Amino acid sequence: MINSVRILRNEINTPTVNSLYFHWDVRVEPGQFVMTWVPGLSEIPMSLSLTGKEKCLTVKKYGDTSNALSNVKPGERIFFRGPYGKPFSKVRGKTLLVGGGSGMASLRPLIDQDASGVVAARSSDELLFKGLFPIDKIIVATDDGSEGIKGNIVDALREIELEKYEMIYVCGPERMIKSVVDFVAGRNINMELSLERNMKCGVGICDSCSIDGFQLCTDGPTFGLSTVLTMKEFGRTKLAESGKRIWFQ
Amino acid sequence: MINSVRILRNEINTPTVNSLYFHWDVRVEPGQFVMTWVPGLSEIPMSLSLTGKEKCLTVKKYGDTSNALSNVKPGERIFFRGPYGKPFSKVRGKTLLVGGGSGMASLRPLIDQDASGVVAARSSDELLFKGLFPIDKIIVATDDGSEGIKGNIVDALREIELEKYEMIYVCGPERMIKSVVDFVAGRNINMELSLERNMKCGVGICDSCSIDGFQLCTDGPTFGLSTVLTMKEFGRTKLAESGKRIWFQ
Amino acid sequence: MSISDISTSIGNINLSNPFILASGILDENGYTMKRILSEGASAAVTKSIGMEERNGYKPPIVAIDDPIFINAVGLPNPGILNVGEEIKTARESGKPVIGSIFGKDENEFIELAGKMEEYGVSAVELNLSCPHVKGFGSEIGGDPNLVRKIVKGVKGAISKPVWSKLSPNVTNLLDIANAASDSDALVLINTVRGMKIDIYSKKPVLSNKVGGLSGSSIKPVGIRSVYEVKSNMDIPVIGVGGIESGFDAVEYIMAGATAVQIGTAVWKYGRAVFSKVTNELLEFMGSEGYGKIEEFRGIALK
Amino acid sequence: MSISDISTSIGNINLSNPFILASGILDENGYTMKRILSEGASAAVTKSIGMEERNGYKPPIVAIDDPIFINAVGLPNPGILNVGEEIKTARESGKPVIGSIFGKDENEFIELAGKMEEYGVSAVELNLSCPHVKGFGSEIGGDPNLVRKIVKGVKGAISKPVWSKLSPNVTNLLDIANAASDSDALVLINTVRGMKIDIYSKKPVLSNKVGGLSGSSIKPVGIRSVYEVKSNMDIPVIGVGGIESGFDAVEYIMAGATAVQIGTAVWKYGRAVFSKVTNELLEFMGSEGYGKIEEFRGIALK
Ligand SMILES: Cc1cc2nc3c(=O)[nH]c(=O)nc-3n(C[C@H](O)[C@H](O)[C@H](O)COP(=O)(O)OP(=O)(O)OC[C@H]3O[C@@H](n4cnc5c(N)ncnc54)[C@H](O)[C@@H]3O)c2cc1C
Ligand SMILES: Cc1cc2nc3c(=O)[nH]c(=O)nc-3n(C[C@H](O)[C@H](O)[C@H](O)COP(=O)(O)OP(=O)(O)OC[C@H]3O[C@@H](n4cnc5c(N)ncnc54)[C@H](O)[C@@H]3O)c2cc1C
Ligand SMILES: Cc1cc2nc3c(=O)[nH]c(=O)nc-3n(C[C@H](O)[C@H](O)[C@H](O)COP(=O)(O)O)c2cc1C
Ligand SMILES: Cc1cc2nc3c(=O)[nH]c(=O)nc-3n(C[C@H](O)[C@H](O)[C@H](O)COP(=O)(O)O)c2cc1C
Ligand code: FES
Ligand code: FES
Repeated sequence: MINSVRILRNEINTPTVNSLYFHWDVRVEPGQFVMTWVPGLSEIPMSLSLTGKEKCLTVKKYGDTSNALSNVKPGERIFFRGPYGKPFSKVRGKTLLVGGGSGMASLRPLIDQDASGVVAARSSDELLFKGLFPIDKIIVATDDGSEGIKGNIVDALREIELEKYEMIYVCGPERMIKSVVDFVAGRNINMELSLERNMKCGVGICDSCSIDGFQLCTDGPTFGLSTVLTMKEFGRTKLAESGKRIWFQ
Repeated sequence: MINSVRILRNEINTPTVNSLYFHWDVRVEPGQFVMTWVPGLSEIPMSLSLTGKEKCLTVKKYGDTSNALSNVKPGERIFFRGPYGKPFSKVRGKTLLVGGGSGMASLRPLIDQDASGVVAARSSDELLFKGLFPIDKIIVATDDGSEGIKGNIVDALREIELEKYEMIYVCGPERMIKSVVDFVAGRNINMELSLERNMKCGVGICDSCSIDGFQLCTDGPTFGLSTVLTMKEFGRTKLAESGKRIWFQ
Repeated sequence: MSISDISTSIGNINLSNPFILASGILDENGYTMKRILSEGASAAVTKSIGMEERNGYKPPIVAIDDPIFINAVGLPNPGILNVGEEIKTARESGKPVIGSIFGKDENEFIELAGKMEEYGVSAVELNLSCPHVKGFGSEIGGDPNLVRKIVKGVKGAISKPVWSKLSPNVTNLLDIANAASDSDALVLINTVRGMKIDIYSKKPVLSNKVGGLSGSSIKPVGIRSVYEVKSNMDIPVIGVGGIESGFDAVEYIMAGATAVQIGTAVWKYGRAVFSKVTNELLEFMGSEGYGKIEEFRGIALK
Repeated sequence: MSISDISTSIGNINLSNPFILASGILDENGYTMKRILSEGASAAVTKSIGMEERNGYKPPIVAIDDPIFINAVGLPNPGILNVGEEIKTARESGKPVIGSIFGKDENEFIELAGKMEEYGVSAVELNLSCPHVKGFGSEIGGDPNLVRKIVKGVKGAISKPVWSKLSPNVTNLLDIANAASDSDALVLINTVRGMKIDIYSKKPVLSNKVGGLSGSSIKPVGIRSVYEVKSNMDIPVIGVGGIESGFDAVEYIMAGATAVQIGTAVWKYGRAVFSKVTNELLEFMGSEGYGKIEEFRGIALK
């Protein structure tokens, strides 16, 4: 079933990211996503960046579809199906949220008094949701050094004692996640990672999002670190839209 | 869905009537029926003659299908779908059960300490379930006078003060019911009648059981006396298997 | 907010709402049709009537496994000469009654249509889905030449509108629709050929073994058929297949349907389905701000 | 009670159970096929592969309204030259991999089949349901002459078994099945043409508008197709369409199927569907006292 709901407000978060707020009376857990249809264009996976009574999609403008979606005006409708996917595990205790690019969208519902954040972006004005953390609980990194640490997300993680967190949640493009996984491999830490791959069906039948025989859309998008460490395809190879195998450089 | 259950025992009630006992864990109310399929032959409506945990079909042998059904042996399966139809209303107080032919089958689940019975048949050995009533609560009538009143069901009803019953339940062939309705018309009594007509679908779409635009299989088979009194087709005309209109003589 | 107008018309036939009782469902007995028309259907199509009286198939005539619904009734009918009284009774409702007919060739269809016109039907619906002896396993409605002949023949013989009801069990629906393009309207679709086997009795459930799948399972086939025809031809289409709600009807109307028919949903909701779907249609039009059906008819074709 | 034997074989291909992964579902990536084979499928059919790399249609590629499931994936595939590695990975499971192919004519099918044979598939499955330009709106599988040519051509060109997968969207399935009778097995059925319109966006949901209906809605069509073919022809048939339980599989087997394929049910039950249906089949055979599948294969045909 396709849900069609009207947008309450459209908030500009960064020059390339908007958030669409709406009411949708369905139980959603942090880490889950919806397949969002922009009629006439395409259908793309979007995490829920709020999971309470008020829901939110936080959209980074990549191509036609995400651009059109980010332009939906209050009172207009968005169309989506879901929620889909395996949510992040809930834990008691201190947590660390590590987000790159639009990755902070799916981590946002996990922000609470026990959570610290690591937010990375190309430059200062693209840092997403950093203002939602208390100033003493956030580390930022920018490629161009315009704010925080000059460097990538791993450079930021080096500054932190990761072992002290009950759980570290990570979300971002596969390349970024790969660098995080390589960085922590062999250490004794609890980590869940939300992966990103092409998605077409969203319901575990088309194989376009698969990684090592797991479907990101149903077995994931969140996976435990130990599972990710067993994946031969992770960070190395995936299938293009056609199904042709391509290698990450 | 077709239920297939194994028969526990097959009881001979009269020379032409057998009862098949079985377990079927579904809630059924007195007056409801199932469409009983005899693979290779046909599918016929059968009332539940027990509606507790143990269920029962009481089958009069008319033609091939009912004959085959009445021959099912313990351990063999019967096939049916349902339960279908509107049950008899429940009342508190004295009740009278009036059954002709196989009609007593659907009335049997209503037999309790408040119930009296009027059972009619051609001759003594065809009187169905009369033994389930205490001897002082049963009136019988036989066409041939071999037991009880010599005459038909209306002859028996003449002997009774019908107004004293909280509800009178009647079941039998349309011709018999018509004579009962004509007999009580205009009097101030509570009566529900379970009608019989050809049935093919059992679920209110094929029109073969209809009477005055009501479907016997979904609006009935039980109807209140006042509704039956409004029916222009009742006791006068019905459609044959083909849909051709025929008149009762 | 003023209430929306849900009336529609197919040629010169005016309907108070778009919901017509489909052929074969509660339309054998004139009293039944009359009751359904009084309870909300805007018109009723009779059971398909042939030349001779037929008993149809022995029960089981339905194989049901919610939401799967398959029937093989076997065209029981009293024969054209015995159906006049039923139509007369149904017409006491004051609403249009459509006479459905089936035959083995052009000549039978013409004779049946003429009789239906005599009985005062508002239109004749040609049921082109009866078995066709040549090319066994398929239906008259799968042969474009036969369809063309039957439609032309009936159109030439009567003055009432002629609707052609087509089968989805064909390789190329557009070929058939084009062959039937002389019709005043096309009715899409009849049932999809299917079967149910009971694994405990190890037998096909229907006495005829093969039957027609109807109800919600075939709505996508019906929508596709209406859309395909309306994308390519300019002819009124009446949508049928799996309509259970006013919203389902909207889907058909957006695909280009002028009106719709309802059959199997009567099994789920009883005769009350007609007031249910009418309320749902009004609800949709109210909340979306539509005043008339024309405002969204065929809108998905653009 | 001893456990029943659920193995079966199609020609020289031995299967540990009758449940094969259908073409187009989780069979693009070799690692995925390998995992599903390790989790209970007895064989896997690859996504249909053509001559050139294709991206398929833009999303939405599925229109879902439980239990309605319609897809228009648009035959995305890496092209035959890029698929060898995936098949190699899948074959590491030790179970049979079947190569599905689609082409625009006989010559393409022959070339594709030859490549598949090189890659070591256990059989080649001809997907005859791709769009056919002549007679628009219909499929290659609707043209008996084309079907005959393709099947004969491929049979003459390779030594591995050839399975022909037929479309139910035809006027007369038996004509097509007869045209494909040189095949080592028939696979029945592919999806049924359908469409879904979203009434709030007023548009067909699928980017390709028309798609293929699959899942429980089409099981009656699949059963009917298998029964119809097995009543008339002596050829192994693999049943597919709406199988969600071991009991559904029994229905196909009683209609005459040698094995079955499962597609859409993966959506409802995930990859675990294969162990689920296997357990259900064993449960049925145990409770009904069957030791082997042959004891009830085709029993409903009698
Ligand atoms: C489970 C899941 C959850 C997601 N949640 C969100 C979310 O909450 N917010 C959000 O903004 N995005 C999210 N994404 C990513 C989002 O789906 C894509 O950004 C979207 O598909 C882009 O579609 P498009 O048609 O606009 O761009 P396209 O036309 O597909 O792409 C335009 C350009 O951007 C590049 N591009 C596309 N997507 C990405 C990406 N993810 N990372 C880097 N480059 C990219 C393409 O390679 C191309 O060069 C999620 C993805 C997944 C798998
Ligand atoms: C709602 C409902 C509940 C029913 N419950 C029961 C029940 O619990 N027990 C039961 O035995 N029957 C019951 N019947 C009647 C039963 O359905 C028929 O007896 C049955 O259809 C006969 O089928 P057949 O194929 O054996 O006989 P057929 O071959 O149809 O008929 C053989 C001969 O018997 C005659 N005949 C058939 N049915 C009747 C009848 N009901 N009355 C008089 N003559 C008849 C026929 O006209 C024919 O001459 C019920 C009917 C209805 C509508
Ligand atoms: C029990 C039954 C009997 C039918 N009989 C006829 C018929 O006689 N003539 C006809 O044209 N269509 C007949 N149909 C087909 C319906 O009119 C309709 O086209 C089909 O069922 C799809 O609509 P639905 O899903 O609303 O039922 C019959 C359908 C059913 C279920
Ligand atoms: C998403 C999807 C993609 C499919 N792709 C193909 C395909 O590439 N080749 C093919 O022969 N069949 C394809 N099919 C059809 C299936 O193999 C199968 O015949 C059909 O779905 C019916 O089986 P089911 O109900 O178990 O899914 C596809 C089906 C689905 C749902
Ligand atoms: S998106 Fe299709 S399997 Fe995950
Ligand atoms: S038996 Fe079909 S309507 Fe009652």
